[in-house]
Amino acid sequence: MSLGEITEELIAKGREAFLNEGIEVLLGFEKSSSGFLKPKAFFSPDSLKTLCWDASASTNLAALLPKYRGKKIGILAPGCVSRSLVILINEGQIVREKLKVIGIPCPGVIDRRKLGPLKNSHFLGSKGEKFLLESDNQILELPLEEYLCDCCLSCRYPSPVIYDYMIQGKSREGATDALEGRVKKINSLSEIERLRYFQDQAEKCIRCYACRQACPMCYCESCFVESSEPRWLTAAPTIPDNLIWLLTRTYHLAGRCVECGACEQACPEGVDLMSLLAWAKQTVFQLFNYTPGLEIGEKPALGSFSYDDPDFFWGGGLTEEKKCCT
Amino acid sequence: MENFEPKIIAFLCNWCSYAGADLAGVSRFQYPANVRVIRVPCSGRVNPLFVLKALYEGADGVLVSGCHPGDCHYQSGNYYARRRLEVFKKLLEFSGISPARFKMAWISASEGAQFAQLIREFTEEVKKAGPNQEIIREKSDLEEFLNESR
Amino acid sequence: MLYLKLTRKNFLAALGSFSDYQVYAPKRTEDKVHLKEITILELPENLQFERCTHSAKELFLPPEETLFYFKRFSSAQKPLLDETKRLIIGLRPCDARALQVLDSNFLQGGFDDPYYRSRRENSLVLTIACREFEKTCFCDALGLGPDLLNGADAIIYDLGDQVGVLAGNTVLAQRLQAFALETKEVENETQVDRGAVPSREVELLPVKSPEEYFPLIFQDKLWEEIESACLGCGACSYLCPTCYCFDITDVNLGPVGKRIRTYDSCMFNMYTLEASGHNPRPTLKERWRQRFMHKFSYIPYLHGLLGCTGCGRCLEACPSRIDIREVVKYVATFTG
Amino acid sequence: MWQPLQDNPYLPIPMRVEEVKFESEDRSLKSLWLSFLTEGKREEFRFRPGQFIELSIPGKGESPFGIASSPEEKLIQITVNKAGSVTKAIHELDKGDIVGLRGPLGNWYPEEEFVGANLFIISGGFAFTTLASFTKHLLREWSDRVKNIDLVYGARTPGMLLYKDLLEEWKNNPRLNLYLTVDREFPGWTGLVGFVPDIVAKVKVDFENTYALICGPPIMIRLTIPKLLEQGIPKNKIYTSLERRMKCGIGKCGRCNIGPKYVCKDGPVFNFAELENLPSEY
Repeated sequence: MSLGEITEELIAKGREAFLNEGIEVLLGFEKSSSGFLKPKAFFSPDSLKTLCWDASASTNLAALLPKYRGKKIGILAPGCVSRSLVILINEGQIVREKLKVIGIPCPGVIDRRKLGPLKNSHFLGSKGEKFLLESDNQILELPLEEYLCDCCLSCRYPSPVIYDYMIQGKSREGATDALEGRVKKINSLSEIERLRYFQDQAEKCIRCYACRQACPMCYCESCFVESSEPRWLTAAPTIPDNLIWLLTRTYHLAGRCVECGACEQACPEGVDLMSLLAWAKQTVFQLFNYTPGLEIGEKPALGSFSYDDPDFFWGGGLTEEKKCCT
Repeated sequence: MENFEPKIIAFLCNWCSYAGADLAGVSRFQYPANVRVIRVPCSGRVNPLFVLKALYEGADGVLVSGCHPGDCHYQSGNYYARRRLEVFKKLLEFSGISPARFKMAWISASEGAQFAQLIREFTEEVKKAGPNQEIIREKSDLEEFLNESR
Repeated sequence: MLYLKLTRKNFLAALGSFSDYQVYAPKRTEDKVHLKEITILELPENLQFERCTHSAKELFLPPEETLFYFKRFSSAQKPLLDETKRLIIGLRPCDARALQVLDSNFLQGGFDDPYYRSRRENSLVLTIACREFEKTCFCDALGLGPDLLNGADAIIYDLGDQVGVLAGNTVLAQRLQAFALETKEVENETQVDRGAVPSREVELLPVKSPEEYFPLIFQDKLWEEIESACLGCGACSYLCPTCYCFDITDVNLGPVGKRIRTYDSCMFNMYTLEASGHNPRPTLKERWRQRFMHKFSYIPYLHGLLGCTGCGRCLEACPSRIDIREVVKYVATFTG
Repeated sequence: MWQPLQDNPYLPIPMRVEEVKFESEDRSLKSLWLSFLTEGKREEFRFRPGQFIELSIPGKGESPFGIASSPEEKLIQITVNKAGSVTKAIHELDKGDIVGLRGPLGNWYPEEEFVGANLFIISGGFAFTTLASFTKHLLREWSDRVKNIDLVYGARTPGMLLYKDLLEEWKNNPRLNLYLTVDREFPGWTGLVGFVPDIVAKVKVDFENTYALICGPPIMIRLTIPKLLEQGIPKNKIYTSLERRMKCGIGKCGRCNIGPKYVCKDGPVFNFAELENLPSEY
């Protein structure tokens, strides 16, 4: 299916959601001035003219849901967004009935970081396995696969897990271990090298909280970083402060992160956020055999327990030798 | 380094581990004096931020101890703690913070001897790991001012 | 203003006489360009510098600044002014323009900010006229130019073997004069040899007068429409060269502590949230109105200069790819 | 227009807490009386009713408070509602404690404008602080320069009324018509009963050439304004004092602006003709 056809179908489904299902707002994308897609809330069926979707849609639209709390909402959802929605439903943030999901089979989205200096050029659209950029009056045809986010390369659920409408098309196949590779690489470092690596990441961070705002799971009305009683860390972006931010963020997202990669795309400073999150995902899976966002009704991994969870506590069930999972 | 006496913060649950520590004292079991105890209602109450904050403020090691599985005063608090702190401990390891700095344990109210043993072991481990330089806050300017203003 | 022509060699030699200054210049590390302390000898012969990823405000309003140290429960306190002499070279005219906006906030309006003043007065800012436009910058569309002196002490023009220096700062001019081939007193940039100034066909942005924007305050639909893409992060404000809003907090160590100021952003919920729970700017609608109006209406209204310099950093940083130029255009055509 | 107390407007002046007192029955409101540690500072500290200070608890932070004492009093009085971390720390203060003060900050009730006019002072709850300062000042220094003075002050319960001694004194002051009101009947309460806006509509006041000064919860202000407009008081003769989250207090940190006005230095006192043209961010 061509992009033009997808756009037509999207608009048709969006109209249907407005007219037949009575949604009050549709969360979708439109072209930004640079041709890359930007998120947009559509408030009427007539406004849908600019609605579109392509491989430059790097925002997880579920992050915009809290803005429209209480409203009946339509939302475009590739696999990762649909999984975010499942978690938000499970955590009581939204009600399934007030949600109309337009599912999109996802071929993956382009990584701003991999574009390097090209990220400021003009995005003309995708064309099969390639996408087009205009830079210095030249049109570049680049292979999509080389520029996809690591998250998309490693994605095992590119098709929506919940939806009310489904757009025809094919999802990306053949998940690689791009993300796992990043974790592996860090794991192969020595302890001090790992520390240096994350301190370097912390040094880049300016604490603009773009990662937090871009994340659908970070819906707390007030975040621990802003608490004044107690004050967990100072407002100054020093390395230890930023490290606390990065680690606690990772911990709060362990067993909840769907690896959409929106935080990494949002970060203006190029902090390696996904290595931490991918590590958390792997760890939660290894310890508790849990993958977040696949089933409505499920409890979050760290919001539940099992009597036979592995026990590494001093004086506990497992001895050193039995520590099989590490 | 030879004379390094680590600062250790221990979050002990009110119902078992705190009583266990108390028993260790009453029974006159010897253990190093490096531990400062903070009593918490339950090991499930321990937010990993407590651990990070303790390290950030200058602790060299942090211990969390609660009732053995099955013995929680609140039925299941320690089961939650077991899951969460396990992930958190591994996160510290992954990020390059010495794993010796964070320990989790089960100590019942009757395990005074075990508590003393645990503290001896943990203190030794933290000593080996050396002073916390991983995630401690920068405070040399404040220390300088503190000395000046004395 | 004084305009001087120097050979490159002499120019660098002249800079060498600022030996009591710390020298800062843009330096690339990996994919970022930051202002770093260097020695005069490290300056590139061709005086070409990349545009800084972060804006120059970092040296004047640092991300963390200690206002004073205090002893708790006592009256003892010790203020701290940064009086380091800095020679900052390689900034762009838009950076210098931003300094004028910061000046208007920190050095005008009834109160003086001693911390900012100290940093500003102890710094010499030498900008380089841009040789080409960046992909995202648009100073020309705001009626500004890539060859203007703005708030810099001097701007350097590339004249091949020579450099042209337009100096607004008399002390600096005097120092350079001894090394100059020729010197003349001028009124403005148009009277001097500026080398190859980049130019392009550009449509001026429809920026209105400050007062014309006022009635739009009450157009809720306009701001709702604009904010719909916004995630509410602070990337634009933190990277903006003219966003100066700050937070003041205390950091303690036992009986002593320090009061620090750090960046803050009007896009955050906490920014205006009161202890009672009341928030006068409860949603992104009000926050966007504030951000836009502050830059394009309130600052021009109060200080007579636009709050946007056209540096384009927010365009690059915005996770939602909001283009402030598009917002300006949208606001201009909004009819309710 | 503003005279900073010293070269560095961020540095608080040390103050000693001379007296503390709970003002309300629920102990949520506490008054502090402060004196200057440094000789001669009180004389330099010249303020007018309506201005505010930033009270600094080193280690906790700063918060803005309207000055409740009148300029003629030696001690500086503020009344603090326990709401956040700084106000909580202020409530814990006792006689002899050292705190910091920055100010006086902001503008004031434009008393020169009121010469020869009637004054109608309206307040509710703990927003009475700067109006109490103004009224004290008025009775002491200005009473021969204005005509009638009417004051309506209300609270939820009799126990929540601020400055009970002062109110008692004013009851017997012939220069002032005092109308105290509480939301509903209470045993032993002999004053008026009803919400402030209703009392404002009922009291017999000469609305000819009258200025209204009104401070209170937003809902009270919203309901009272129409009653004043009905009586023919123009918007530019109705003054109020606004509150916003503040940090620097000197118009630098950015957060307290309402349109091009900063509450901290162009305010906190505004009239409703001014506010009409500003976004309703308060």
